[in-house]
Amino acid sequence: MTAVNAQIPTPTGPTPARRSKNGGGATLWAGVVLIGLVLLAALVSAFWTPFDPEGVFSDSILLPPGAEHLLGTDSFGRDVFSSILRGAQISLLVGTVAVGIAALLGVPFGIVAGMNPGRLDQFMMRGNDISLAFPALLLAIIFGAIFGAGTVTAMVALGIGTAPAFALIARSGTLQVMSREYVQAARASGKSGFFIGVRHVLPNISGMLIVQASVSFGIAVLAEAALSYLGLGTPPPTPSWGRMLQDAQGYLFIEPLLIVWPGIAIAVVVLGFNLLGDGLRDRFDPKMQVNR
Amino acid sequence: MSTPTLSVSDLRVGSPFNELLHGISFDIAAGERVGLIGESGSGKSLTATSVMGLLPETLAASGTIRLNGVEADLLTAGERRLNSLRGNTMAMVFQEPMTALNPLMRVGAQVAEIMTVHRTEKGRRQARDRAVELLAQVKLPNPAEAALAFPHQLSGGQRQRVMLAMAMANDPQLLLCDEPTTALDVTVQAEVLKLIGNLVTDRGTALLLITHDIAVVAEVCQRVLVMYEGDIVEDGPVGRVLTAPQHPYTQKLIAASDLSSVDDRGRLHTMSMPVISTPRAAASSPRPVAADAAAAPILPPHRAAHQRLEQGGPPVVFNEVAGVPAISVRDVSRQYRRRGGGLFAPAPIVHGLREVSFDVGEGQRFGIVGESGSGKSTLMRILCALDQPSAGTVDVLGQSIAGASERQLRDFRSQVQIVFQDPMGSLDPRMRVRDIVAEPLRNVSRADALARVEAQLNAVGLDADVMHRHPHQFSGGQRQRISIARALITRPRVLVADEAVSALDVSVRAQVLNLLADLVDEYQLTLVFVSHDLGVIRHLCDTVAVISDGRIVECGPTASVYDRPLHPYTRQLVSATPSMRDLARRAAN
Amino acid sequence: MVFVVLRRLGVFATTVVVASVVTFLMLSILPGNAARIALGVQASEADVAAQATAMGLDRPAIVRYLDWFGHVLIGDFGTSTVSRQAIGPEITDALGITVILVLTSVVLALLFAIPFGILTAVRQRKPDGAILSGISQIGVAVPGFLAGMLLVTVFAVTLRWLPAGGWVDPGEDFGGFLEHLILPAIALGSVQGAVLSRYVRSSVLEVMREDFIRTARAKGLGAGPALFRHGLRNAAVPVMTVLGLQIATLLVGAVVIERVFSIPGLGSLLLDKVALRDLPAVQGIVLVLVVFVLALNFLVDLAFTLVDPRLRSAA
Amino acid sequence: EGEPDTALTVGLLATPGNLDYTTTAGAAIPQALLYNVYEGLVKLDNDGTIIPLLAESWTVSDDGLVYDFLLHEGVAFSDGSPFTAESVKFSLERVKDNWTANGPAYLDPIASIEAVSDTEARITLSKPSNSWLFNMSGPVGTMFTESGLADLATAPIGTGPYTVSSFKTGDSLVLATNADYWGEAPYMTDVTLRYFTDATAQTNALLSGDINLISGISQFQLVDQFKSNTDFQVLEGASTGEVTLSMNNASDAFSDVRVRQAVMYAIDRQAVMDTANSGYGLLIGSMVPPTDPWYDATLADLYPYDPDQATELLAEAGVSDLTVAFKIPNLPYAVAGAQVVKDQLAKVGITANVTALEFPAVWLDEVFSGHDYDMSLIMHSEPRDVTAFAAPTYYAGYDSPAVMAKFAEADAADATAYIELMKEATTTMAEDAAADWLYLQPAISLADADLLGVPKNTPSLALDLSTIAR
Ligand SMILES: Nc1ncnc2c1ncn2[C@@H]1O[C@H](COP(=O)(O)OP(=O)(O)OP(=O)(O)O)[C@@H](O)[C@H]1O
Ligand SMILES: Nc1ncnc2c1ncn2[C@@H]1O[C@H](COP(=O)(O)OP(=O)(O)OP(=O)(O)O)[C@@H](O)[C@H]1O
Ligand SMILES: [Mg+2]
Ligand SMILES: [Mg+2]
Repeated sequence: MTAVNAQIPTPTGPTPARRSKNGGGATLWAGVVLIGLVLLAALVSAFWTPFDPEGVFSDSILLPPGAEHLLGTDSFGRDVFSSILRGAQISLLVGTVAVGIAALLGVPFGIVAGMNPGRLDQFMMRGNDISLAFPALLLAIIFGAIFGAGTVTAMVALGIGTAPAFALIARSGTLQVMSREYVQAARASGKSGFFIGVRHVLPNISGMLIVQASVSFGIAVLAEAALSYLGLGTPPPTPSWGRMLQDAQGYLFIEPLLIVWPGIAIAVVVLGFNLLGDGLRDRFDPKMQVNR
Repeated sequence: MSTPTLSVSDLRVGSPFNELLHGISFDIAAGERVGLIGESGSGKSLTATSVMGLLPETLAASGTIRLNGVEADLLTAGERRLNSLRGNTMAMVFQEPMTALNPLMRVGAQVAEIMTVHRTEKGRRQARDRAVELLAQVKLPNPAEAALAFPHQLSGGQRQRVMLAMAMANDPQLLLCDEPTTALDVTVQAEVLKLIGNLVTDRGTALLLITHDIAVVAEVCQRVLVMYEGDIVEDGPVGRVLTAPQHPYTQKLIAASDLSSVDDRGRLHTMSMPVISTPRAAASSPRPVAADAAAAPILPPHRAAHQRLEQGGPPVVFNEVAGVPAISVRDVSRQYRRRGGGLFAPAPIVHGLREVSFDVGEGQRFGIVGESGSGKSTLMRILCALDQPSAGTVDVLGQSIAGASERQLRDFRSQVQIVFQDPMGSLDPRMRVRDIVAEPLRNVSRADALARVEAQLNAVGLDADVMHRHPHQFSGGQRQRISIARALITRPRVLVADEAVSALDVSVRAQVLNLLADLVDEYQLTLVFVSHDLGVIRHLCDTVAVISDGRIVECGPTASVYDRPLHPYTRQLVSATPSMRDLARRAAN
Repeated sequence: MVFVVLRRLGVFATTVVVASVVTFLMLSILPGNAARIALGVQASEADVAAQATAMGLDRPAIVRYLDWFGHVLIGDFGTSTVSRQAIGPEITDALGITVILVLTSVVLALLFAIPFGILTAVRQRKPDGAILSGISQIGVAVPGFLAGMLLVTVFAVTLRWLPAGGWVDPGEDFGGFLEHLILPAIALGSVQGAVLSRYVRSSVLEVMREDFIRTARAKGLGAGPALFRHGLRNAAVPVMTVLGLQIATLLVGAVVIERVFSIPGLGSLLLDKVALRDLPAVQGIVLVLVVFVLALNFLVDLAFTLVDPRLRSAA
Repeated sequence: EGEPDTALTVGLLATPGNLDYTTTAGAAIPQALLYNVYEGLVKLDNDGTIIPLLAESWTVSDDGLVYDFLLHEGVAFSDGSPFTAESVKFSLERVKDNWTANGPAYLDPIASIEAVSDTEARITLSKPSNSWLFNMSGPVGTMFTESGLADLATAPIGTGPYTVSSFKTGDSLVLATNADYWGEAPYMTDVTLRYFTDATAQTNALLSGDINLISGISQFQLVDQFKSNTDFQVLEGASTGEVTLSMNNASDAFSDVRVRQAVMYAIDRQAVMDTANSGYGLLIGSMVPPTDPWYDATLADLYPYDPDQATELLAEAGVSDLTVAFKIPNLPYAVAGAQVVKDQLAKVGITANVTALEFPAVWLDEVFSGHDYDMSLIMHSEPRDVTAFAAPTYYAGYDSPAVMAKFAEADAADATAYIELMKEATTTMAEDAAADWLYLQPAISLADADLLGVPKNTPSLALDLSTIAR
């Protein structure tokens, strides 16, 4: 199993100097614009939506798109546009928290392993192998049964499930940084392992971590949608795009547009983060790849 | 005069942002061996790739490139036409033997491919047989076996021979070599160069040899082109250019290359041309450290005996110093267990060092020279307590450091500092210069630290205003100055340098060497200088140890070792590093 | 040599044991009472308690673990508290279905991703390359179950060309098997294909920058032949890693598609068994999944060694 | 078109975990096996009337204690063993000790069973019971043979028209005709019950021709597309599933009847049904479906939608800012209904904190067994489950000795008094607002247009396949 981990495609030079001048420009900006849109929707919906996305309006059920309801209404009479806006919050929340947990768990783990070659590294990587064998969806199913399904459970499961990937990336980056002479210089100056980890390793692997984070973000959003489909995601009435898709499924022949809007919303946010990831990758290091 | 094999006229290459080659023109006659020298970034590789038609897509070329017997202009010829010429009428050998071969394909097949592509051999079989023949011609031992090897199973020199075999397979009219030997050890380099020379002479091939090393040109070429910032500034026979360079750039280049010629202060000649654009400081030579710094270098406190290790003989303690030496190494061995080892095999054991014993006296300038993989860096890491020996003892400044804990080493850390080989690697790209230089300081207030950093940067010839910049905003020479500043800020007594100048251009190399020499004098440092380049060592060190395969095989006063090498390995090394004067003499013949 | 093989097997075995403990511990805190689920709402609390004892639910955790894992080691996954049948065959049946589905979809994905990824890499700077690359980006962004739903709507419900779901054993009726396989495999494969094509693309792009490709060009090989003869095998290495990981995550990840198409695969079985708190079955499924993934890693490892002589000769 | 098409594939939602309903609860196993594979002495017809099955006829003594069943002759189990009065004695006596699920207590009234002759069985009750014979039409009344008990979980042996030919849990159950069936052979000879987890997948399968019949669709928004499609028929009937907004009568929040009544007034049941159930269903107002003789249609209007009245009642009860833990099972109808209920409760100032608990595991644990909830929403699909609901130990916590007494009295009374007393008891429960019975889930079947005899109602747990033809 060692070789698998060692062979996870890894960046070759985590230095900003490798930054190409206009690398990833268009891609990067396309990603930023898409994510900006979603972020805007999330922010605006925190203060204002055209209609209450969580109420029930028995007198306006399943209206087609029109002047009043831009995207129509759903089976509870809820304004779909409002739900889409508010759903951005859940998407971003799930992505942020899941990626945050994954990074918080995985990155220090990977750095510590990478900085201590030999037994400790071997031991930690075996541990990582084991957690890698529990994919996020499996954890989500089990955690859902243990703690009850919901947004928090989904986020935690996705976070823990993604952590091993972060650990692998962080470790391989750390191995490279550790072979740099500036680390030797720091050691020769008597700097502690902690100092080297925080001051030298972390900043220098941050580029690839950011790329990984951005890709993982998209994956988390997709995974949340899948979990919602399985009934393990965000419970109603809080609008979540994944659940909107699942709900819309029953109305596919009555109101096919209902499935279109959340579908587009999910695609936009995932596309945004993937483009951002690609753009950042080109910018930080053209040779960089990230395991997904 | 007959038609030249290659005729380049008014070649311009531009990127969307700027022009990189400014209309260069030159011819190469059949059988002529031409060298192309110049600094890094001057456009040498672009010239060669233009000829091959392998410029990156983002660059555009204009002008004409003609090849004898080809009616089309290579710059405008179609891809199909070019494919039929590449590898057949013209061939190229690249710099990096490590990456230029497909790692997943046997080398014999890679050589045979060039013949099957151009159908110069009847069939696969014949191509394979011919490949083995070619491998024999480039003097690979066991060519039949070597043909079945994968690239990683060959050494760098061997791989470069494979590249050469490939290039020569179809008896090209024109051979382009882009820095074919820079990644190789001096001794290997000499062999490969000789091979190139012989192959082209035998077949009457026209050769364009790109290098930044004048010695290489002098070794192989008849004529030399000197490039400077996208222009050819000088074109003439090697002998003439070496002895009487016309263009000021060439003059400085040649002066700086000559490590044996020093000025009245015992310092190397440096280039005063604004070779490096950004820095002011780097362009000026280091400021004199003291009024009387020009006096003769400090006499070594101890004159080493000239000793060698006898084959199979008992271990020798080299350069033994009476009293308390600054560094005392006894019977140090270091073995590595290679990582991984694959699925079903134990990790192989590599010997980095084998029973090495020597002393370095206080104030001595001790050079260590040897080929790649001989154990130099291992030794250096052990001296700095960055690595522990598998066996043996190491005492530095009276303290035993083998097996010492980081706490016990606290004092040692500020007493012994290191300078590494440059290319970005030794400076954290994410940190500002002030933080980099201040890093070794401990228990010093921020204000104090900044003041000391400023002073130290001044001492290495950098202005204080560089403090807030990041390393990537500096040239190689400047970066090395920053490394040196960092090493000296704790006022160490011992300075260890690992290949501190081998990544630098000749011009900058001279500056940095001068700076090091000055500072060693000023701070009265004990210097351990590791290099694969005997010339550099000879200039800087009073004593030199030659290391081969993990063992010191010879050690003694530099001049003595250089003039009367005792060990055959040293002899090989010395002869592979000719002085400028030798070169000029040889080229003139 | 033998020693090393043993050592590696030892590591593998230890990993499996640790994974089994993790699995057991995680599942032992599942809330819910299997006995109550079995007996339903009409049964009294006393009946439920008696049933729990009969099911062995009230033994100490360590005893339950040792009993379970001890039997697993001799190939006995125990008896389902729900179906009353041996769990082993239930798992292997479902695993077989999922593996067929996943492998088919991966093959489809590769059939699409390899040419597509290469094309988008080679045409990177051309407009068509950018458009194709955009398509694959969008493909990555579409949830798999949405693709499945749309496929069903078009090909099963509207056109009635193919069944909307279900599963037929290949041994029973091969034609029917293929009919039932095709839509879910496409649904699962299309998204994976889009993902893989991104990896193929970046891998090929990377390889195209390699020095040895330049060497090949200098030999007189055109850009295409140089890439095909020298690049692709090198590009395959990172793609294989991703593939291994993908197959691993798909074993569970396929559950969503299994649900859309009502396929009784391993993921579906897991969801059903979790819902019914059929602990022996759930433990067995999770352990099988985990071991399968670990073994897959091992195989990918081995595959690397075969593809890459550098690793081979290190051995 | 030569051969008549006698193959039928039915799409169902809940999969049986095994085939033994003597020890495994849930409606899935009886749905598949009862009346098809297994038979009892009596059965419920589609209108909810008790009719003879294995018993040709029966007589009841005047005191209502002795039942004499005359059994059909020449009946055999599918393993060949004969069905006789001994089988009746064996099967019913087995219930008390060996059944753990599906209500073994239903047979508690039996005092003794006697095989008078091969075709005559006499059952003596310890007290008269009206519900007993009804219950005999359900699973507990099933006739077994001793030789067929070997593998109840996978190989059921009964006297019914079908036998199980293969069973893959989570996927399908295939039935073949019982060649030696004593009665009229069913029209459909190859029946496959296919199990889905998702209603959409189920309707897609019907639309694409994979299946021929969906019995008991669970998501009613999927129904309309079939109404306009001439290839299919939509059959609407009554079920026994009362969708119940249960209030924990024993909790602080709802121990006051006025608060419960306030909830009754606060909820617009029609709106709940329209929104959460696409308008399908029947407003019932009590726990009685129209297929029960004591159904009272007027109860549906007992608590008209009147938020003002609700607010008033709450004020009267001195309750303000009421916050309740609304723990629902994570089932689609409950999740949908709870949103509407929550919204409507909010309008009278009651805050309902909705948590969807995993069903069955966690819901059973927390709400059903643990009584740890204020409010829930679940469908009670068992037939005639109102008496169970009234038990003080039941999760509803409704404690009315008067109602319990009335139920007991009804069970022992004669047929007419039985109905009257049942009506009284259930009316009291409605008045006490023991729970808010929101509506009766409709039994909607979707079928190929050419299918005949598809059972419309589901008065029992069984899905009787024997009447279906083409
Ligand atoms: N693809 C490219 N796009 C833009 N600029 C380039 C490209 N390739 C090379 N250059 C620039 O062209 C100039 C000449 O590069 P070239 O590689 O020919 O230098 P060189 O003389 O071979 O240097 P070295 O000795 O380091 O190999 C440099 O300034 C380099 O930065
Ligand atoms: N960390 C390590 N693990 C395994 N082997 C090592 C390690 N470091 C060095 N070696 C091996 O030890 C030997 C000596 O290496 P060392 O780096 O000291 O050589 P060097 O003389 O500095 O070479 P170079 O001039 O290339 O820097 C080499 O064979 C090398 O491969
Ligand atoms: Mg170059
Ligand atoms: Mg070295």
